[in-house]
Amino acid sequence: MPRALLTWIGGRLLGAAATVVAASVLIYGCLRLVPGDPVLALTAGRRLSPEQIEAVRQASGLDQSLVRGYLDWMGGALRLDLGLSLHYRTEVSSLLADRVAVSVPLILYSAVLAVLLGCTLALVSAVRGGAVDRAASVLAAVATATPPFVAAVVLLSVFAVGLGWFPATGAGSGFWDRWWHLTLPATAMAVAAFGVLARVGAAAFSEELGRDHVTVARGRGIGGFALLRDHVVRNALAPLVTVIGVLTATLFVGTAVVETAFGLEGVGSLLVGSVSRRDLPVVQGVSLVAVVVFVAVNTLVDLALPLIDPRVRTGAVR
Amino acid sequence: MSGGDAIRPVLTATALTKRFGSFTAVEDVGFTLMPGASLGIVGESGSGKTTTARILVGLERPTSGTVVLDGEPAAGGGARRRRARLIQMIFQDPYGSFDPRQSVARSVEEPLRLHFPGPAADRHRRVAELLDRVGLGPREGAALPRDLSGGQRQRAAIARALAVEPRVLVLDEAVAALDVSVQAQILALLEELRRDTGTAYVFVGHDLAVVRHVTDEVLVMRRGRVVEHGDTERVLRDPHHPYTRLLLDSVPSPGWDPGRPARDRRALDALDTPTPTTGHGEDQCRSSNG
Amino acid sequence: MSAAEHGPDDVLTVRGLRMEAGPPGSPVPLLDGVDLRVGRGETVGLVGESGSGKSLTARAALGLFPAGARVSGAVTAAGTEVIGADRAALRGLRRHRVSMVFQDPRAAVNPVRRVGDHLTEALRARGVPRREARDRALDLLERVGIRDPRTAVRRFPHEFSGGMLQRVVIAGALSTGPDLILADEPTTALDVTTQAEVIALLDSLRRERGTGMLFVTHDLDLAAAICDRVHVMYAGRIVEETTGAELLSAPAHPYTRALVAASPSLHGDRGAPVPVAGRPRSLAEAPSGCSFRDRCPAADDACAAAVPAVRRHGGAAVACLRPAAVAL
Amino acid sequence: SGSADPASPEAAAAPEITTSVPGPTSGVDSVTWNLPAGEPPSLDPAMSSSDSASTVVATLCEGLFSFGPDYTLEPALATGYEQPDPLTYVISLREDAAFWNGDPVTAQDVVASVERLLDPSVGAAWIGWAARLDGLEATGDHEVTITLTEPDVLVANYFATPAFNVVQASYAEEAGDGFGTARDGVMCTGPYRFESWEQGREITVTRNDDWWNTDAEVRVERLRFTFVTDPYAQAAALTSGDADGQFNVPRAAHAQLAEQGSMLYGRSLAPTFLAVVDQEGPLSDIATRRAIQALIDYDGIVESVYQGAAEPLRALVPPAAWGYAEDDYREAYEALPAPAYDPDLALGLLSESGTAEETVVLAYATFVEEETRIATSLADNAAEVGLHIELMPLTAEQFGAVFSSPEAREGVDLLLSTGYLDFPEPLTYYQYFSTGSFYNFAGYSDEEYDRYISTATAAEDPAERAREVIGAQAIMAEDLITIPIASQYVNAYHDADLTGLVPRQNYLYTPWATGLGGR
Amino acid sequence: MTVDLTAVRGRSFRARRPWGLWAAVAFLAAAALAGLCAPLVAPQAPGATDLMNSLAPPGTPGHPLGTDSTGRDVLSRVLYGARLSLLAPLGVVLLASLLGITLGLTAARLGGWADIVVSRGMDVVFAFPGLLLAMLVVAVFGPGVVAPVCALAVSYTPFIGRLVRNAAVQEGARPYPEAYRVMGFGGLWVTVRHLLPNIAPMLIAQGTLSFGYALVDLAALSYLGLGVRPPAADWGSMISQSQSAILQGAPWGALVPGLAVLGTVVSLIVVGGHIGGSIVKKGERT
Ligand SMILES: Nc1ncnc2c1ncn2[C@@H]1O[C@H](COP(=O)(O)OP(=O)(O)OP(=O)(O)O)[C@@H](O)[C@H]1O
Ligand SMILES: Nc1ncnc2c1ncn2[C@@H]1O[C@H](COP(=O)(O)OP(=O)(O)OP(=O)(O)O)[C@@H](O)[C@H]1O
Ligand SMILES: [Mg+2]
Ligand SMILES: [Mg+2]
Repeated sequence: MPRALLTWIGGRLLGAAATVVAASVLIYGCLRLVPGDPVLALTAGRRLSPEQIEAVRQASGLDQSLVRGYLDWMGGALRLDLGLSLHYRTEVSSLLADRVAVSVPLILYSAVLAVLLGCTLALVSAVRGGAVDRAASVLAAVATATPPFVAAVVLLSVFAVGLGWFPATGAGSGFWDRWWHLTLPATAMAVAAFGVLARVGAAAFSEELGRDHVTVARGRGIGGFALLRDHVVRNALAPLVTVIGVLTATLFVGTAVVETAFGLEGVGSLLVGSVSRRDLPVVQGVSLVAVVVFVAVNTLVDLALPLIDPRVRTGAVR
Repeated sequence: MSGGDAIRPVLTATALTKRFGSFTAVEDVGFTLMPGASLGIVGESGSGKTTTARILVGLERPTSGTVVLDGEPAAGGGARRRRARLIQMIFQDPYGSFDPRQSVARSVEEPLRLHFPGPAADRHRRVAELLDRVGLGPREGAALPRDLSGGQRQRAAIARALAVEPRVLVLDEAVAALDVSVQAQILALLEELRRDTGTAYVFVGHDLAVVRHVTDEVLVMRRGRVVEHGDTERVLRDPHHPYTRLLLDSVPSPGWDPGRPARDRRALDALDTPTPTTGHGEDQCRSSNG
Repeated sequence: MSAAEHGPDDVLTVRGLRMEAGPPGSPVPLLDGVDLRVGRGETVGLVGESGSGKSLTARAALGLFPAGARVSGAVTAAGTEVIGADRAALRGLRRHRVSMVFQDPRAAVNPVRRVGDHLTEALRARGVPRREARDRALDLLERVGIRDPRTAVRRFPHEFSGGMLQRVVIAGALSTGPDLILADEPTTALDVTTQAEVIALLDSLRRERGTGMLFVTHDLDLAAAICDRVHVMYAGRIVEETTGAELLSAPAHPYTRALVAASPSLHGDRGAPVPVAGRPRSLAEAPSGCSFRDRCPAADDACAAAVPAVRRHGGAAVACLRPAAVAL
Repeated sequence: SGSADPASPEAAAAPEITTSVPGPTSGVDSVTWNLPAGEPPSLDPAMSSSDSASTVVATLCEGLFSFGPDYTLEPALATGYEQPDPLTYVISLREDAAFWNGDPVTAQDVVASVERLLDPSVGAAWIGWAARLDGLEATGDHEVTITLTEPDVLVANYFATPAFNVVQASYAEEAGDGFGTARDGVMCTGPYRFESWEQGREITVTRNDDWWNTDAEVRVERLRFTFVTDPYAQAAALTSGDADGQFNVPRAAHAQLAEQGSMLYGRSLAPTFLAVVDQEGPLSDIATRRAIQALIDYDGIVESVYQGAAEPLRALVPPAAWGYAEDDYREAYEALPAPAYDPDLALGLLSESGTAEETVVLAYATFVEEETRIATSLADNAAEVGLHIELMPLTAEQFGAVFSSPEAREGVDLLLSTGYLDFPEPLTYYQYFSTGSFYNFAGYSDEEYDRYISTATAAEDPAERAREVIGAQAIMAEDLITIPIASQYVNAYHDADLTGLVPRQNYLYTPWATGLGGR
Repeated sequence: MTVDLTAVRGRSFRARRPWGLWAAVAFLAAAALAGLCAPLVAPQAPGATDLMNSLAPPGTPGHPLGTDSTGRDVLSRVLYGARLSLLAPLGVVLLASLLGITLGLTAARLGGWADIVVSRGMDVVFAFPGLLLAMLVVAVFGPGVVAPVCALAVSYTPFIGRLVRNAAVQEGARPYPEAYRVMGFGGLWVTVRHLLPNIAPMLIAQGTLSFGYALVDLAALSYLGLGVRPPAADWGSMISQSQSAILQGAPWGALVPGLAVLGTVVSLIVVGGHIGGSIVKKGERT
């Protein structure tokens, strides 16, 4: 591997780490922003004795300086110890671990749906053009504009209650059962991402279709599938992958809405519940995980870009 | 040179060197330009022509070396306005050098407002004059740059540069993007302006034929250095440096042998690199700009 | 115009090519009655200023028409009638008989694929096995003067200089062993010295293989130097066909003459370039009758009547009522 | 505006109260029961003050006694108690009871369990009864003695609540903080044993075949508790059969569910009412309080908000909570004026009031849809007669804080809430409003009222107690420190294949699932 | 969520006769007008309850679009709801634009370290999806509108900031800013007088899209009960309040505000796409 490439990869990784650290400072700092005594926010609604309040204060590091408290929290986070949930009184990390098992398949499933359907629609609309393109762009715009909770209500009414094809709630167990259970929530979550991808994809594909090298390839007798695969899709991959990276954020927070609507106990509904319960250790833990996941995905995308577009490697692009 | 009544050079460049990181784009370039004179800079792509031009107008700060304008050194920052009054530039891409949102007349007016504050009516009169001078009417003046042809845009760019009545005009590939018939129009206009206003030109280009027609003196650059400097007719008729000869041989003409420049070039490259077994030549492996 | 000399040896004949774009209600004419031919082993130039329709004509030989364009006339490339040909026939033509080299090599090569893929792609498309295609690619790179082809095939386009990349493109064009090469300004983006090398390469290949070449350029000196015959185009029409030797020395059409006069010369004793009034036109903007008449000093009412017919004038065929009548 | 026309043609027919259902005839492998309040934070009985936790814990753990259908104490881990004097309770324990792991239940376990609950660091909500506790000790292998400092007739009721749930002392100690969590679960004696808790997904309990109560035939082999909280998702889950049943079905789904399974109703011990939180501010004038009562759209609330599954209230304690001296209570209740929506009356009252110009801040919980609607309607009705009621919507946690911290009550004048009685003893509720009581947020203090309450607290004789309570109730109705609105029915749904459930308030403390089975 | 406009521009909705565009503009104008003139056009007061007339179907006299579960007039509420539903996202976009333009131009103009610091800072904020940041803020400050609007504005800032930075760098690389410098003008002057106006259309297009995304994000927050507090109402909270009535066969309470959200966001996408598209069109003519 060339030295420049290694330096570049190192730079990206370092940047990602710096981003996560800065984000964690923000997340931790939030607790200290609570108006009034933060411990009141932590104990709100719980009938606690002064001793208990003192215990909470200590457990949350509120008796320490901001820096000390942050270092303890972050140190714990590095050992996968994110503190205790005030509501569940169990470790945040074990709460998360259980819920990740619901949310991760959900996110992956809906990502696959959004990417496959979105890119297919984009390709069809770019290749066909004309009325097909116009219809597709209307569909894509409507999909982009459909909030996940609206999609959830519609899907529930039609497919779970009306037709009874899919279960309304629960995450299922076993591969197929889970797949079957997660279909509606994944679809509800995928709608907006699908719309965005269809729009961005159509733009990227049609831009590539209009490039000279595509004409040249046509002029050399390359056509049909091979042309699309080698000269259009392959080239549009870089912008698409970048957008997909950004969309993971949408999907991640989409779980908050969709899991609530479908009665799934995943990371998203844990976050929503903890926000309204002001269970700050959990909120901080989920936020940190969300940020780490998002940064990780986008760093992976960044690292994958040189494989997709060799020009990135020498810094000729970007 | 600076003595008494003798005409002093309007522009003197001394030992200009510009490095980008470890890469030397321009090295030890120097020349003087007398009022109303025309100097050509030629060379292959990447030889440092544009960089030199940008140093002259102050868009690039030289790593070392000085530019003296009308007897005074052109320092950076603070002297920007004085420098602007003395030296102006025409870019290769006439469209890109206009704010696409402004009418051509407004673009020409803008430097007038900066350098000659005064009543608006005077300014408008002057704009009309300038446009007329380069062969543009009020209709073209009111148009946006995108509604004009390439030639018209380049005329407008010249009008704008002339607005501040500079002593020196730097033209970087100013006619390279134009069709031959239009190119001839612009060249004729430039020649006429030089006669009438006594503006001195630094004409950067790679087309030797054009340079031959518009300059009195020429610098031949290769890899950032001046390899030959002299009277244009002399250089083109009787090149001293093998590189200049290579350039001349590369220009097609009846009975032309395209194979010869290739052979000459290999010979020249071999001269530069005493040990020719360094893998692939620098022409095969591009540097970072792309 | 050169229809009379049209022989069975021709690799390309274009007759009465008309092209129109835009909605049927308000058509935009692009080309009008273009005639030209390229014989086996012959280099034919197509010169003119921008927008005159040179690229449209060259691409028509491959059946690459602008989307939505209406085309009429006859284009026969390497024995195949292109207009109205079905996909399979066109594909066969493109894969086996005709290749194209474009102005900007950087735009013509897919930037994200390896150079080797570009070279083998056309071969693979016509069913050549992978190994064989690769060997052929190495061979071709060697031929176009790229040192160390084995490393070169694994490199990406951006790792090559413009000149080297144009060599790669030429190698790609040659990979199928075509009868006809359409070179659309293959050297405009290159330095003069590199231009010479690329021209030398194309010329030697043409000579070895007897390939016909349609060479599109706006550099009159270049066309005159390397072409057997030259077609001059203005506003979507061919206005003059002449020999390379006579292009500069005895231009017949006023437009050709104007072009020659406007081109600054390096070697000759021609004076300063003489400007031509107005600016180049596309066919859609051109006046009725002779499209050059609004810029032509010799034009009169007769020129407006109709598009001038082609007539012989010395060794040239000219579409002008009074060829060589005016001194410029 | 409110409903001027009391008998709207579209008024929903009042649902029928379920008093008895056919018994089950067959066993069922598994029943999925949804917990609409979401996943319980813990299964520790000490923490079981939330609906979700109680519903599950009630199937797992038992106290000394249990409530019968009419809230009489029935033996559970205790066989009975004696009261040698009003200050002493001697409880004899069952000898054949064992924890799920086979260890016998000892008096030490009982004492340890109760003491654990009283430990402030555990933070149990069940410490109210112990205000007059003097001593608690094991006085034999199967005997526990409790002594009080002053007589308190209410204490015995608590024997059947989670306050006296028994967990294995050694297990609880070993588990420490983990007790009740998904990892360690609990160790109790009830009809079901804790099997697994997949956090975020479900809690599974299986039948305890060694339960001491061999009379009861437990038909359902396994209960799976799910945690769907979104009302729409709950309805979808119940309709589609993903869940077999739940308590507290979202009201919007009642009509639809009644058609496909059993939608059951029971009268509850729960009043929904307005409590004056600040006696000094805009509500200091009794006329304003009475005006507010006249602005409550009682009919609209019962018929539209609760869809008929509720009854309007004249007093704070609903009729279902008259656990004794029922006739006396009824007579007194019926003597109270029937409140009704009367904007003209309100207008008149406000014109007399000295505080009518001031803004009344009404706090309510947004997570109870019905209460949001009641608050919204009240504020609008008030606006029409020129009284400004400012709504202060609270999240679950903020709402909880109102009950525990004075800071959270800052600025609140009026609180809309639904409380419930753990057992049918009206005194419990009225006690809260005596001088100095924890829940007496307004700082209400009336000598006569306090006298009634303290006499009642010591009154062994039900008739005597009822007389005192009725006295307090009358004062309360006059002073309107709380403004009663309605008592909604307890409701439950299960699908058509099941039977055996009579919904009662006490599902939270009694092993409600033991009656359930196949039709 | 937001996606860089640069990837989307230049396509879609460029039919020869832009019916779609006009329909979208008309819809947005109508929505804005509805918010402005709600008191004049609404048949009822938005908060007027009537429990005995709840869930009245559309077409009921006095309630053209029916009533919700508290008997409030759906039409009036949607009209009044337009105020908060449109103002809050507008606040987000304006705030984000202010921050984004300032930061983006600073980074582009100063370059070097300033550029690196600003860009990395924006990367950090970028790592917080808008809704997450909003929820974090709600967890700290409690539900409401102001805090989430600020949080969303901050989380949208990198999108605008990066766009401005890249556009300014790109635009700055064209010859005309240099031409102005050669004419003797200062960098700040060129930035403000020439660069900013030239990237404005792109900014407006991105702002339009961000407006739509902010609308959806805020609606989601209201839906989760973490946003607007009653009795104030926006379309999102109306949907969530009326969602369960769907079970009672009364979908209009959720449907009408749902369509209002959908229509507004689709219209914004159409308009934004058009503005973005015309930027490219203009460029194509060079
Ligand atoms: N800002 C810069 N940073 C790094 N390298 C630069 C920069 N500007 C120019 N160069 C390099 O300096 C060298 C000279 O560039 P310059 O533009 O002056 O050449 P030129 O003679 O004008 O070529 P052309 O004929 O292609 O315009 C080139 O190799 C170029 O890559
Ligand atoms: N797809 C198309 N649709 C409509 N008009 C077109 C299309 N392609 C080309 N044209 C027009 O046809 C005319 C001829 O174009 P062409 O590309 O053949 O010119 P050219 O002679 O190759 O010019 P250049 O020297 O600039 O390459 C131009 O005016 C151009 O605008
Ligand atoms: Mg240059
Ligand atoms: Mg062309």
